[in-house]
Formats: sequence, structure tokens, C-alpha cells
Amino acid sequence: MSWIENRFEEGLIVTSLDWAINWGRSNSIWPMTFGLACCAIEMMAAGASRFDMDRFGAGAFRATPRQSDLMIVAGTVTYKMASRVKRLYNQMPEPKYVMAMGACTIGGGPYFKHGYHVVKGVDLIVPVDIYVPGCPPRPEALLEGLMRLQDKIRRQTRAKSPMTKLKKTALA
Amino acid sequence: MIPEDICNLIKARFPDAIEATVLDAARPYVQIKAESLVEVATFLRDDPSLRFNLLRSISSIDLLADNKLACAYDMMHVPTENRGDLLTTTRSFALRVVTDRDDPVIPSLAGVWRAADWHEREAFDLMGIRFSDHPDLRRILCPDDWVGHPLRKDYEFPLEYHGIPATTEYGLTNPRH
Amino acid sequence: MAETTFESTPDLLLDHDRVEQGDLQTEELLVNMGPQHPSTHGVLRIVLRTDGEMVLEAEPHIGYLHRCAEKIGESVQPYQYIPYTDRMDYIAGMNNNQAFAIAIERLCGVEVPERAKRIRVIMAELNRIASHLVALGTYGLDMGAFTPFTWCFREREMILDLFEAACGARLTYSYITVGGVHDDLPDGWVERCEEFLDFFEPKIVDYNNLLSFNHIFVKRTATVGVITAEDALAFGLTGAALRATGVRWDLRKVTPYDGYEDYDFDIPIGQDGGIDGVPRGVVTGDCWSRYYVRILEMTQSVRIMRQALKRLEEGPIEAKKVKGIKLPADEVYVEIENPRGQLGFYVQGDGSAIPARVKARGPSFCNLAITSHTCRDILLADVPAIIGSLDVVLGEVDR
Amino acid sequence: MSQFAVPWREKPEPSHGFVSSFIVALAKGIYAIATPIVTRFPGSILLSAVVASCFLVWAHALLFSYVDTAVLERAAEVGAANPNAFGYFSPSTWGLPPSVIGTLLAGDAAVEGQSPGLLSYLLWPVQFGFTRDMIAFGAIFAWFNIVPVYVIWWERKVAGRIQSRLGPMRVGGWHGWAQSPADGIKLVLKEDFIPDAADSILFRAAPYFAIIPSALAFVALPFGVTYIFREVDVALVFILAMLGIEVMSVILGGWASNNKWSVYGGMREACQMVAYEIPMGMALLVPVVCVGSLSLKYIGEVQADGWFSWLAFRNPFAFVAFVTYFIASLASCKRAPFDLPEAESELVAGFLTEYSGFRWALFFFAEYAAMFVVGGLATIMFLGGWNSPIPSDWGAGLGESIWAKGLKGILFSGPIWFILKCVFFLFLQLWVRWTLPRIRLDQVLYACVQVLLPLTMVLLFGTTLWVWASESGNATWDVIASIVSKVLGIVGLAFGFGFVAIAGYGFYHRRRLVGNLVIDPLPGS
Repeated sequence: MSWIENRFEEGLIVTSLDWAINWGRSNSIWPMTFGLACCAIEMMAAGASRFDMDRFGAGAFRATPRQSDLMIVAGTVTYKMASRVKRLYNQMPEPKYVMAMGACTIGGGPYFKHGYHVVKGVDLIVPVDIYVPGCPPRPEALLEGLMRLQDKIRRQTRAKSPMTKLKKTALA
Repeated sequence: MIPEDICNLIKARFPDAIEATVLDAARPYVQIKAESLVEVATFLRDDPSLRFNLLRSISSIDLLADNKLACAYDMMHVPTENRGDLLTTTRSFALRVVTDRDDPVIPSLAGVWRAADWHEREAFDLMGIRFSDHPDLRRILCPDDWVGHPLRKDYEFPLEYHGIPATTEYGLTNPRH
Repeated sequence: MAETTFESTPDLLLDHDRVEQGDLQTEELLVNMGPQHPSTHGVLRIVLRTDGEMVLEAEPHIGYLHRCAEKIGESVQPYQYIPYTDRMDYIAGMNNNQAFAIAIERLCGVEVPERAKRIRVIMAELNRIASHLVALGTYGLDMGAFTPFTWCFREREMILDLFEAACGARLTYSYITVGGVHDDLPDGWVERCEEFLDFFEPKIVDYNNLLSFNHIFVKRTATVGVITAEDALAFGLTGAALRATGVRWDLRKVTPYDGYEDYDFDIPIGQDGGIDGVPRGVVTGDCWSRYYVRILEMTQSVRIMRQALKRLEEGPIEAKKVKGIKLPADEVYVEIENPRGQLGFYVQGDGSAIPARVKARGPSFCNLAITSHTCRDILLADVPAIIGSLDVVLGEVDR
Repeated sequence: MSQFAVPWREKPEPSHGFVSSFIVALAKGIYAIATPIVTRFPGSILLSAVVASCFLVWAHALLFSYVDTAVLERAAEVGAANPNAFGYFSPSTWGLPPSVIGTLLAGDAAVEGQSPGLLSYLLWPVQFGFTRDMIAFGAIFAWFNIVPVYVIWWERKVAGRIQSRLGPMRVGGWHGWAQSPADGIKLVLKEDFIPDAADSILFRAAPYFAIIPSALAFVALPFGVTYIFREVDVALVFILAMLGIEVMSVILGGWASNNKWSVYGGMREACQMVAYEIPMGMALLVPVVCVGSLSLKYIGEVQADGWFSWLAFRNPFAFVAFVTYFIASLASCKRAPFDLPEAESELVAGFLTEYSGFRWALFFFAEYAAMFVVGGLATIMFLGGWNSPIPSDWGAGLGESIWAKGLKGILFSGPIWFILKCVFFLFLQLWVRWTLPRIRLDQVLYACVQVLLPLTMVLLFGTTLWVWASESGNATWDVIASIVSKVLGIVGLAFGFGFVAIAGYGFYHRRRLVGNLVIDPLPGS
């Protein structure tokens, strides 16, 4: 969508388009089947009967990164796994979102001090949109994270950002 | 069969293999020489009165004070003769082999119990004990280009790995709470 | 998935025996399955050497979840280490707590009160059911059946409710501690647990109807990945994988701990097909046996729990003065029966409050080692069947 | 804003001009009026929408028939050699004047000089084949889009119910009815990704090999006697050929992706196609032998005499062939338990591993459209096509007025029955998918080549003998045949009622998830 972004002033057409696109994107966040550790079990629980992520349209777990929008990094990232996490992130097509689920992915968690082989936060490897704390986070927390991600997506716009305007005026 | 009996059987068969015996502890074991490990293990596995057919675990131990490394072998007997019977008795035993810390070499038991394969690779990876005659001695848990053997007491934590910073307490070899 | 590159390993070079024999001028393909693959149950990576759909050789590569548990074990006190055992086998946290607690108790000679033992047995068996439910559900996923997964998780949620009422956590409990259990059971817990057992027992029939005796499922798993008892023992297989080969071996019977000798229960084993409701075509030690042993174990767990709930009496739940206890300069190796097999803890004390060495013998670690032996000359679709039937948890394989 | 509101900056309302403000106000007003209605009566609105669309489909066929009658009568008047020539747009024939059509609609063709009225001018273009093609093309295109979109949503709902979940609940309000449009918007706007090492041309071409044949199959698929885009004499062969081309897309896509899993998926599909295509064709030959035609329209018309005249109940061989065809059609659509080409737990996503966004959506559309097509084939070949279970001659007493024709279209034969039967087959496919595990490749080959193929050969031979015996005119044989047909029909009826009963039971108990154990919380939980 980069060809359309930052080109038009904010107006009726752009905002309506924004609304439609954001509505589609935020209601169809397909996560990748990417379980690393304990949190993956809670992620599975969030997709199963009681919690049912599919209610939000986010239940279509895709096995391949090409078709997924959201990478839920569920569990401890180790140095051996780090390159794979990065590669999987690179394999996802835009727009893509990353959710750091659990203490380990946020900052090493319980393995911060003595974990010689544990990456101290997945944000050292890939950019993270949403942090869901907990060890492991309850499925409710994961759903809350999903809704916050939806909020974040709904605020995206294709219109010129104030920064572009500032740049233009500074150049002129 | 109590550990003393097993110890005596080994003594009778291999008179000079035993270095030390610790039999009155919570976990009785016999410390044997590295050279005779394979024979003793084969004997323990094949002797009709012992038949330790299940290698439970190989634990590598860092004896920093003595400048030694050790390997502890735990084994167990699982009767398989009368298939389907409920088994309620067993016997277990433990060996220990001590080796030099600077050049740790222990003969591999992968030919005796196939379960030893991965356990020995793990001990090599984390403790740096080399197992001679091991079919495939590679790192198993850490990446192939990992530096050092983490379970040694004097292991220095890495400060970065392939550009990913490790924000542990810099410079501490053995962090304490 | 989609890692198409392959780090060449010296043992997996293409050998062209078949080509030399003039059999078929086909090319062998090295396929990288994992570390992100839907059916590797976590971050297991298996390198397959395939000839068309045939898998000639499979080599598991592990360590993608190596979380330094043993290093942490020799850096913190046993009391602080209990939470790390939860995260080792994250599906059966209670059993892992129990193993480490028993190891420290044996090392220090701590006597556990009677009520605590009963609660431990209840929790361990409840968690065994929960763990087997995950195993069944994900095995259904591996076979391409999606529905058993959600059904199993539906019942598992109720077990988690019980855990949550007792200890406040859904997955990482830290409930069984050194010297007893952490908290007493809340009011009404016992009745609720019995209610759950009444509800759960008929559900096992549902799973059997949906998956176990499904014709396609039996065809997919029977006679696939047959492991003999000798092979199983040589590779150190334990738990359901060993029992499926026909060896009636369970540490709860052989070396009872926490009062398992008081309970009356059976040890299910794998059988050849045609008798006792086992479908025809099933061979002892194949994937279906391993799967079905877990189903039978759940009924036995229910049996144990009913007895334990009946015998639950008032009393202390924790031995006195265990916090900050000094570990004697001795060592101990304790194994208990985890849902996945024999979970062992080797603990060495040196007179201080922090152990000198903690080594965990993960049952999944040993069970996984047989993969390369079993996955020879099978179809590609059988690889998930075999891996799934071994029911590995990568947190415990890599520790 | 609730207490959990995100503490981000509120977006300022953009300023509009007068026209924009008016449009916005209008939209807001419509939204304010429509939302309470849509949210309060969603089920009835959905149901009435389905009924209305079926009615529209039927109504325009009815209008066509009226205009046709007028054309034929006029042609008889002027004594044209080929009355059909009026139906096609050409410079030499400009069709009938509006007045003729208008007077026909008014019911009195003899009165001269009557004003034709607006309707007759509106109907005037309908007599030309080109206009009709345009209308039909629009209808088929819309249907081709609506079917996958709503079947995907429906599949997620059905899967949810089977798995004691709920499925999509939020998007658009009532039961997440707008889930698939949202997915579509997202997929269209997703990054268009072609791997570096992929064969770029084939990678781009493959989705079109999937979507175009499955759309073309709709061309020859009759929805009713008059509602066919193109009446092809060998429609069955045409549709089978189109479904066969679809396999190419899988193989091409798998190969062009340059991914090992994709290649596996493509090769599996090739294997599977070899296995199922022959039993599927053989099973379809059984009703063809019964009827003696390859024209789907003719096959459908033959089954107009109610439930017992449906081809599946004609003879025992056809009944078994129906089941065989259904199994083979699952394999043809790559549906579970034959979803080997994209087996998620084995091949990640099979031939779709490298596809993302819109290209992937095309594959998905093609798959669901093909599901509808094979369901439609099963309907026409075995289950009476667009005819209702009531024999059509019961409606003879209704007369020929426009209202009687309308009633007949709903009661006896019309597109609504065809669509309902297709929906039934779609539901069967979903039900099977979410219940059964996946078959292994060698078992697919075994089942198709060693079980289904000999079986269908026996069926074909048996049907041939049966037809030969029936045509011999032996009275005893006719009695036996009609008894067998009645028995089979009753068995089919039992199956039908059983199906409805199971579905109804499931629907009635849909809220009984886990009993009261989840309702009553424990202290602390």
C-alpha cells in the first residue's frame, strides 16, 4: 500500500478509504501457527473452545508466514532460534504485525539473569507492535492484546502525515 | 540386589577398574577408571544377574575444586522376560567416571546403550567432555558456533551473539542472587 | 516451515546407492521440517532425506528452546527453582514440581505430611489427564482432524479451572513445593473435583468414537512407527512409549513415591489388534498403541483420583522449616512417572543452600532420540504421526 | 470510551466541503436508521434476502419465457422460416416492436393500437440474445463471488459449532456475517509477493488456471430449465474438463513456487488426480446410461416426476454410484479427508506455501466455487436437479397464469431447489471435513484405484444390464424395477430425514457446550 500512502490530503475520500481498509485489516488478523514454548499452549487455548479467537476473525491460524498477518511470538526466543524468528518475520508480506506474548519475549523474563542462551526480548530482533505481559499470559490477556492491536490498526491512515507537511514546509 | 553385591560382582570381574566406592549415601555409586568404562558397562548390561538394560541418565559434573570433570551414569533394570506381567521390582545402579578438567576424554557408551548417544552429546555441549569413539559428537543444544561450555563453573556469559546483545550482568562469570 | 536452505551436515550427504544399482534415476531431496512447522509440537527441526514421498532418513535437530534450566538450577535455591521446573515441561507442570520437590526431600530427608501427599497425587493425576488431553488433541491435528483438539481443550479448561482455584495459575503452577504443597485446597474443591470426574469419564468414550476408532485414523496410525521393546529400552524410552511396546512398567508401581502404593490401579499396555476392543491391524508398539495407552491411562488416573479424594483427611500440608534449607554434601537421583515418561532429577548438594549441580533427565529428550531410528523408509505423512505419537514437549527436550 | 481506552491522541475530525458534509450526513442517517433494524432482525433479513434472490432468479427466467412466447407467436404470424432468428441481435432483424411485447404482457395480443406502456419498452431489449447474455453473465459473476465468500463464512461457523466454539461473532454485527468481506479487503491489499527464486511467469499464471476453469464451469451448469447460460449438449463433459484443468493450477503453482513443500503439494495433487478422476467419470456415466444423454438440461428434465424418479433411486447401481461420486468429488475439490495437496500438518500449506494475498484468495475462491460445481453435478445427475420432491404434474391444475407459473417455480421446479440441494452438498462437505482425519497418499491411491475404480466398473456394467432389461418391455421386470425404485427411494428418504434430524438435534443443542460446570465458578477462579 505504499503507493497510496502519504499522497493525499485528509478528506472524505481518504478517510472513507481508511475506514474501509482498516476495518478489513483489523477484523481479519490471521496469526501464524508459531509456538515457541509455554505461551504457545495458552495461545492454543485462546484458539480453542472457551476463548475462541475466531470470534474476532483472528482464528484462521495459517501455517505459512506468507498468508499470515500477525506473528504471535509465544515463548522464549533463544539465540539458536533468533535467526529463524527474523527470517519468518521477513517472509511475512506487508502489512504485518508482531505481538510479543509473555515475559520471555518482552525482556527475557525469568531467564533474564542466568539464561546465557536466551534472547532478552524479541524486540532486539524484530519490531514489536503489542506487548502482552504474563508468564504465561492468560488467554484473556492475549485477546485483550488482539483488541489493542485492532485499535492500533484502526488508527492507521493513508493521508499525509503531519510530519510530511513539516518536512515540506521546512524544505520550502 | 543391593549396591554392595553389584560392587562385589564388578570387583570380582574387573579387579583394578574401581577407583572408589560410595555405598552408604542417598545415591550409592562406584567410581571407575575411564579406560575400563566400556567393559564395565557392557558387563552391567549383559550379566544375567544384573541386566541393566535402561540407561536412565548421564549427568556431567564440574568438580572445580579438584580441577576435574565427572560423568555420572544412572542405570536401571527393566525385566522384559514375561511380557505383560505387572513389574513391581527393579534394581538400579550408578557409575561415576572422573576425568581431567583440561583435557576431558571419556570413552563413549553409545555402543553399549544407544540412549547414551544424545546424553553424551549433551554432556559434550554443555560441559565440554569429549567422548572418544562417539559416532556423531556435535553440539546438540547450543548452536554449532557457540563459544564455551555453559555448565562449567567458570563459564563466562556471552556479551553478544551474532549482533544480538545479551544484557546480562556484564563480566560476571557466575551471577548470584 | 519455509526454510528452503539447509545447513549441510556431514552425515546427511546424498549417497547414490539406489542410483548406482540402476533402480530409479530419481534425485533425493533434503527437506527441512521445522523449527516452525505445524506438526513438530514446538521448535523441533527435523531434516528429512526423501525420495519422492518416501522418507529415507530423518534426523532431529534440537536446542531451539534451550533455556539454560540446569545452569539456573545451580544458581538459585531449590525453593526458587520450582517455577523453572514448571516451564520445563509446560504441559505437566505439577508433575515436574513434584519430581524436583521429591528430589530435594530425599536429599535433605524431609518428611512430607500425609495430606500433602494425597493432594500431590490428586494434582499429579489431574495434570496427567490434562497433559494427555493436549497430546490427544494435537495428535488429532497432526492427523488432519481438527475437532478432537478443541474438544480436548474444552475438558482441559475445566481441569485448569480446578488448578486455578487451588493455586491461582493456569499453566505454571509452582504448587507442589519442597516439603508439601503450597496452599491448602479451597472450600468445595473436592466436591467440584468429583463432579468433574463424573463429567469427564463418559467424555473418554466420545474421544474414542470421534478419533480412536475412526477407520481412517486407525489406518493412518496402525503398523506405523513400530518400536520393539528391546529398541525402546536401548534408546531409553519410557512412559507411554515404552508401555505401548508391551512392557508393563510404571514407576508408580515399581518404586512408589508419595504414597502411590496405597492406590489400586492398572498399568495399561499396548496390545495386538483383535482383542479387548483394539481394532484389527494394530501391532504392539505402533503409533496407535502409543496413542491408546494414553487414553487408557486417563481412565486409570480417574480411578486413582477417586481413591485419593476419598482418603483426603485434615492435617498439615507442608513440612516445617524447609525454606532456605541447607543441602547436605550428598547427591541424589530421583525419577518419577511424568505423563511423558520417567522424569529424573539429579541434584548434588555442597552444604550450602544452593545446589552444586542440578540435572534434569527429560523423558521427551530420550523419547525423541528414537526418531531417526524409527523414521526410516516411511511415507512423509508418517513423520508427523510418529513424532506426534511420541508426544514430545520441546521445553523438556531442550531444557 | 471505557476505562481501558487506549491513551492515544484522538484523531481530529477532517473538515469537509458542503457536498461532502451532505453525503456524510446522509450516510450517518442511513446508518442510524438501518443499524437497529439490521441488528434486531438479522435472521429474518438474511432469510428473506435468500428467498428474494431466489425469487429474482426465477422472476427473470419467467420474463424471458413471456418474451419468448411473444417472439414465437409473432414469428408464426410473419411466417419466418427460423423463429429463433428473432432471438439474436443482428442488423437484419431488429426484433419485435415494443408494442407486441406490451400487448402480450397485457394479456390481449389481438387489440391493436393500445399504448404499450413503460414496461414493454423496458422488456424490449430482453428479446435479444446479447442482452440476455449480459444479464446472465452478471448473475453468474455475482453468484460466483457470493458463493465462496459466504461458504467460507459458513464453514467457519459450522466448524465452530462442531468444535463447540462460536466462530466469527464480531465483524459486521450478527454472527460475524461480514467476516469474509473483511478477509477479502485484507487479502486484496496484502503485499503482492513473488519469491526471488520462483518462476515468476508460472507463479503469476497458476491462480488464473484455477479461477477461470471453475468460473467457466458455471457457464454450462443449469440452475433451472430456462436458467442456463449456454445450453451445451455435452455439458457434463465440459464441466468435467473444466474441473480437470484446475489440477494444472496446483501443479504449476507448486512447481513455480520453488519451495520443496509446494512441489510435494503439486505432485500429490497430480497423483490424486490420476486416482480420483477415473472413478468420478465412471460414476457419472451411470446416470448418463440411465438417461441416454450428456446434456445436463435433459438429465434434469427427466427427473421431474418427484422423489422416486430421481436418478439415484432409479436402480441400486445408481444409488451406489451416487455415494461413489460424492467420495470422488471430495478428492476433486481437495477437501478433507483428501486435502493432501495442502495438508497443513504435513506440508505446511502444500502448493499454497508461497502464495500470499490476492493470488492465494484466487485459489481459495476457485476451491469453493468448485465445491459448488461438484455439488451441482451431484444434484443434477442424481438428486433431481432443480425439481422438487413433489411430482410436477400435480401442478397441472394451477393453470398457466403468471401467478400460477410463479407458484410452480417455487413448489415444483425452480432454481431455488437446485440451490438448496447444492447447499446441502456443501454442508455435507463441511461436515465431513471437520470430522474426519486425513488419508495418507498411498491410501488415497488404494481407495481410488483398487476400490472405487473396480466398483464403478461393476456399477456401469450393472446399470447397462438394468437399462437393457427395462427396455425389453417385460411387465414382470417393470414391476420389480418399480418396487426396487420405491425401496431405494424410501432408503434415501430415511437418510434424508436422518440427516435433518441430526442437524436439527445439533442445532437445538448448540448452546449445550459443557453443562453447568462452566457456569458455576469456584472460589478463586
